[in-house]
Amino acid sequence: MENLLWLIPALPFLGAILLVLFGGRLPKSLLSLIGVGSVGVSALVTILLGFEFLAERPLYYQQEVWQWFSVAGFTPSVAFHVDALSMVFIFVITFVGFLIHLYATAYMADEADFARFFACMNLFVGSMLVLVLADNLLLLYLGWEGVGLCSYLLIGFWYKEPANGYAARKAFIITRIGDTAMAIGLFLLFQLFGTLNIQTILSDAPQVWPVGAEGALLVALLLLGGAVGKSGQLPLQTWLPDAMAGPTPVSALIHAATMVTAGVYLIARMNVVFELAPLAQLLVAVVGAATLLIAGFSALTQYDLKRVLAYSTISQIGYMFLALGVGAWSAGIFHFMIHAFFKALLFLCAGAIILALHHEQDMRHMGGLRKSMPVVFWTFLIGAGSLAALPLITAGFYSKDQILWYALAGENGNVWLYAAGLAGAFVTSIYTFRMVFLTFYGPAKTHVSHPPGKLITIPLILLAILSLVGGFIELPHNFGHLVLFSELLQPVLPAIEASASLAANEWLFQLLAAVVSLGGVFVAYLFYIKSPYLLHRLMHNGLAVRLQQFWFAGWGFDALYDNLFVRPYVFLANLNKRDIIDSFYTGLARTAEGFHVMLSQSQNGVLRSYVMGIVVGAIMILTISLFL
Amino acid sequence: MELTFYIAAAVAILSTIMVITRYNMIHALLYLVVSFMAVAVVFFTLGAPFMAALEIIIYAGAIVVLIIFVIMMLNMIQEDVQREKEWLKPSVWVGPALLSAVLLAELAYILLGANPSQTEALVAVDAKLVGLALFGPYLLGVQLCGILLMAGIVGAYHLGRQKKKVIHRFLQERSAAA
Amino acid sequence: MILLWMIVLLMAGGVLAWLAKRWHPVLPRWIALFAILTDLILACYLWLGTPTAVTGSSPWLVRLEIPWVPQWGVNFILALDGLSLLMLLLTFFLGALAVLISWREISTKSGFFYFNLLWVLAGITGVFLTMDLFLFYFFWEVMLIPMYFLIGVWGHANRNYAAYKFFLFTQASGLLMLLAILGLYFIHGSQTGIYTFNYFELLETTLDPLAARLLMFGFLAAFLVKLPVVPFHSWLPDAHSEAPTAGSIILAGLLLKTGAYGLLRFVLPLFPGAALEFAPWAMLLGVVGIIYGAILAFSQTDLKRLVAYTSVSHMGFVILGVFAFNEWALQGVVMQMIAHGLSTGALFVIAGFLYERLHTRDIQQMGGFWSKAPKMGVIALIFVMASLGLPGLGNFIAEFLTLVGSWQANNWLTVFATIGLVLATVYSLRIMQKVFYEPAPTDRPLPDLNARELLITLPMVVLILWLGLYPQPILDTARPSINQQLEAYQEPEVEEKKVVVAEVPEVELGIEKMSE
Amino acid sequence: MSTASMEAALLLAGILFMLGLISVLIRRNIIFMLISVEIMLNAAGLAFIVAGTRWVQPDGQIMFIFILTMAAAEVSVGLALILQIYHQLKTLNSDAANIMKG
Repeated sequence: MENLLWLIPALPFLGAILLVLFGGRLPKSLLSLIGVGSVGVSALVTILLGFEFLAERPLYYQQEVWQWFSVAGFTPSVAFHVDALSMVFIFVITFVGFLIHLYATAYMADEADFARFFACMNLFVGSMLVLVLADNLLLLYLGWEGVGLCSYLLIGFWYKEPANGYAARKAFIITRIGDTAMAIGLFLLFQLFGTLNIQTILSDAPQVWPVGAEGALLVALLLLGGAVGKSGQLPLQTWLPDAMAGPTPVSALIHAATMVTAGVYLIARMNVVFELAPLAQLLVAVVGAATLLIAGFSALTQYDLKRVLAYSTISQIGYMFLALGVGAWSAGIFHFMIHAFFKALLFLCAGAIILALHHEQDMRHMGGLRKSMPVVFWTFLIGAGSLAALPLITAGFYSKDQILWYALAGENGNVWLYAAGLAGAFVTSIYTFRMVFLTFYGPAKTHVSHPPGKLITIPLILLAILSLVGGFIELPHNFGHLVLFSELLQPVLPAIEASASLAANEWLFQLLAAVVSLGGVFVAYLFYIKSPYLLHRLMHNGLAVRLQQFWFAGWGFDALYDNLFVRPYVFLANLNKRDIIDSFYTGLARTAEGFHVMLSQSQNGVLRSYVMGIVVGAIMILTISLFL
Repeated sequence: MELTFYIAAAVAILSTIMVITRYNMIHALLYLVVSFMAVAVVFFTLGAPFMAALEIIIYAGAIVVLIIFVIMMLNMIQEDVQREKEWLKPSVWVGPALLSAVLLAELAYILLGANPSQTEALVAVDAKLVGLALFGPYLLGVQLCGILLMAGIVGAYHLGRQKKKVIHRFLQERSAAA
Repeated sequence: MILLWMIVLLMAGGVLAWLAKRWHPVLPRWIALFAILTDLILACYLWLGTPTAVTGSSPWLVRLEIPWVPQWGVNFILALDGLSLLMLLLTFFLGALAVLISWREISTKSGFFYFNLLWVLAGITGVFLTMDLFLFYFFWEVMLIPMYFLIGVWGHANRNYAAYKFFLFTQASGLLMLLAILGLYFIHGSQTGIYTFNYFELLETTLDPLAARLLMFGFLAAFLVKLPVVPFHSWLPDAHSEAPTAGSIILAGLLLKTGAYGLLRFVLPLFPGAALEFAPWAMLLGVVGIIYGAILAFSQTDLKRLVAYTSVSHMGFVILGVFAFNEWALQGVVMQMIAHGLSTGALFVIAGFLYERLHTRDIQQMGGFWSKAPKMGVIALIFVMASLGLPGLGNFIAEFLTLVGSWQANNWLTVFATIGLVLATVYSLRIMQKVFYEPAPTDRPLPDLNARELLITLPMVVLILWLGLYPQPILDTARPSINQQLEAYQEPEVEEKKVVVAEVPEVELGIEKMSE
Repeated sequence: MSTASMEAALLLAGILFMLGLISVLIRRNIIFMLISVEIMLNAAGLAFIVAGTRWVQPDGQIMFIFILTMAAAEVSVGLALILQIYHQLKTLNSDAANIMKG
């Protein structure tokens, strides 16, 4: 089985190549078979591999496909390495990816550019698989950039709209900024370790660096730069809300299974380096905490259904960063998995709604869908409950509670991080249920014309089930104490110990989290169902309105970057369009031309002036020879 | 002899000045003849009688006559004299005259500043000697002179022909081709 | 002798193509294609027949030496090592493409066109092969004059200006190189009593620092202008944008590479001391070039001009790598030469296709071509991505190796060079955006690529992917000659290698142990 | 005759030459310019003769003969040219003959 490891990323690539080569000539049914089938088989291989992995419990499987190149001791290979961490990731990527593909065949059925869409989707999944399976950082970087490219192609899928192209470019360029930091980190790592093999670096790092070493800090910060770019964290988060320009399955793929979780993976993968640089790790936690708050508040104010979800993704990834930052590695990965389920679910539901309402994305024009789209309603409600971490029944509760607990009680945790997480949880449940109430309750405002078919509802139901039961594999120790997930990750990621003084009162904090979550739901209910006049009154308050606008614009980051970087760059570039250096050479040519004009005037055809020239010359020569 | 030389020199200079300041070409040419004759006298005083004879025959004779013929062919009239007058304004001639004066001054400086050569009696170089040299070591030069004169004649004949058309020959060819 | 035949074949083919125009109008292009393909086959034969390099053995594969003007010490020396072999392969490959791309584009004076094309290629081949400095200068000039005609006769509207500019820049800088060559010749002669232009003997010349510096600047002048490095780059956008497509391909793909080749072949081994002194400045120039070229490329509206400025940016990596003096960087430089030749060449090809269809190079008048010409879109996408250094394509290997190498030499400059990659993304995406995205400004039909055009572009796609995914054959071929060029710099190199070597076996052992 | 007058003779040659030169410079009439050239040639010949006399050699006189020959040829060709110019341009003004100016 482990010899088939290479098939997992190769199949989607193969699918993409087939679709590019023959996309124009095949019927749609065959195209979707290739597109979905390649990812499906890949998911099948992954699951079989996963079973074997769970049965055998090896440290890892490794397979070298070929040696990429070898220059003076720099010998990266195209080699795949799968351990528990990668296992979780490839499972999520292929399985959720497969469901999204399946859904997309229905969602994109009327699209003319069917082949291009599935080629890009397959490429996307393939790149992401390479990213998480790579055994060296250079191959990881290949997947990393490949993901960026695919996001560009898919966000700009409806390319005729200039705004979509803009969003696509923004996504690519901003993530590329992070990638550049990461590339510099790779140079540094190579200089220090003489290799980019991940396992070698991880095992050598403690010998090379003491805890808190400057080199480790630098490397960790540079890698964090890359992670922040891909995962849409502060300060490079601005591309993610705009990335909604793509078709909805793309958003689901970007937000749930691929791309944005790459940063989480990178930090978790390089955990040794981050442990050696406590300062960088703290920064990870702080970035996560700040991002989850900022994005949460922005989500509160959005009207576009997909934008709410986009901000919620940023916010949830912030939770993962927070978890990684406080050293609760497995909690972060656990939340990643659960998040992948419910976020994919939410996006696919949103897609079904948008499709049903003629590409209407504004929640103000929705409402009353509870009756007309019951399956979507119930699955969406499950997803929303998981996102809002409704206690006990949803998977999101177990994963988020774990993060909050370690943010306070973990070795690196402190009260501030906990407070931020808790506040974030409150905001999360408010905006989540605001979304639910606006969309499904109240009077119907747009007619449902396109009820979702089987291909759409089956993935929804599967994901909804996962969003409910997914949490039960890891239960708090005072409540069932099931640690299947963290045990699985044990060999890869360091465990975390909760501080003993707080452990006794853990139930208190769990209760607090549950109350906060339910409180959020209640607030949303109060404002949007029970007494909407409260909201009206609030909207007449000047401060609230200004705050609302500020949050709506994503805390002004876009405008800031626009004024700080984009405009000056474009201005400078346009200023120098004619190339100032060229004017030097042009000036040289002009001078020569000037001399030419001057001298050619002396050639006037008047014989006497020529003779005069001879005379003057003779005088000069004579004078020089006589007197000098 | 010395006195003869100086008088002849003075005549030569004066008549040359007259040549270059005349408006009427015929007048100028007459002064030119005088100038050539004066130079011929100088030649004689320098002990080159044969050359003096040649000077008179060829310069004062042949060449000047040739020029006169051409002037006659060109039908010079009073208007042309008038135009000469207009052309020859002080503003035109002061500059060149000054420059030439500078050149002359430098020449004089060289001549007078050089070491005075030892005094020697003048020995005439007669025609016989010249002839011997001319048809001895300079034979080739003489031949070349002959060719040159030949070329001059042919050239003068070719150029002096009156053509019917007075357009450029390229144009002519083109019109012929068309 | 095979080396001589390569050059002779091209030159004779050129003359024949010119003459053949009288007999039949399509004969010249067939003759040209045949001549170049024969050369390509010869070069491939040489490559495949190359024994795997053994460390320590001479890097020279084939050598030919015929006395030419013995009185002056001028010999007809042609020699081939891995580096020249790679360059020759690139030359003939792009040469064949240039013929194919001109198949329909060139209709006036086609005989003379192919004559010039083949002679440019002959000059380039000579430059890559000759190891006699006199002959090197000769071929350097042979390369120049037909190129002048290619631009000046078959170019676009502003061709005369561009052709003059190209000629003046390269000629003036070439003369400085001639001076330096003569200087080296006389210094060597006065030291040893043997007056010779033989490269191998001149390598032994000992120079005092001042002379070395002056001579190096003479050589640098020619190579930096040709490369081009930023203050001397301004001929390039004009020449590239005004030249016919085939001319642009040869300019970008090959002529620029002669500058890089010259740096590797002559500047590094001839003047090690002076080069070490100059290295920080050269690397700075490289970084300035990377960023400046990228910014300028971003603001252009003429597609070919835009691509031309990307060349300036990419060639910055070359000089950055050359003056880092280590194997990673130099391998990166060689890869960059090849990958850039392909990727930029392909972008010019696409610009040529668009010009053929639309009769404009202005990207403001393009847009939305993806739906009209999807094949062209995919191919353009691949090369745009190559140009921004997407992993998996040849340029990434080149740029990554170069930067890894230059990082060892200078951290900060490498950081700025890496930032250049972001700017590369900005301008590259602008190409895609303006040409293939956005609503179409006109309804004019745009035929997709036809069979001949696919025949041109698909091999380039395959090659750029091959370079990105399995570049080892190229790296292996280049390695012996790169080590040869680096011989003078080995002192600092040894230490670094020790560190690496000490680590490597450990790593490999670790892997084997674990996976069992 | 003493050497002092040798120098005087050379000076005379110089003065004549200068006068010819001035005339070339100031006259616009081509015929006058031709005449001036004759004066200059004559002056040059005079210088040769002085030199020949000074060294008691026939060479100076021979050079004078050559100059004479050349002058004759030159005048004949020159006059033919003047005739042509006059026929083409209807003037003797040398400044008018500037078709070939740069």
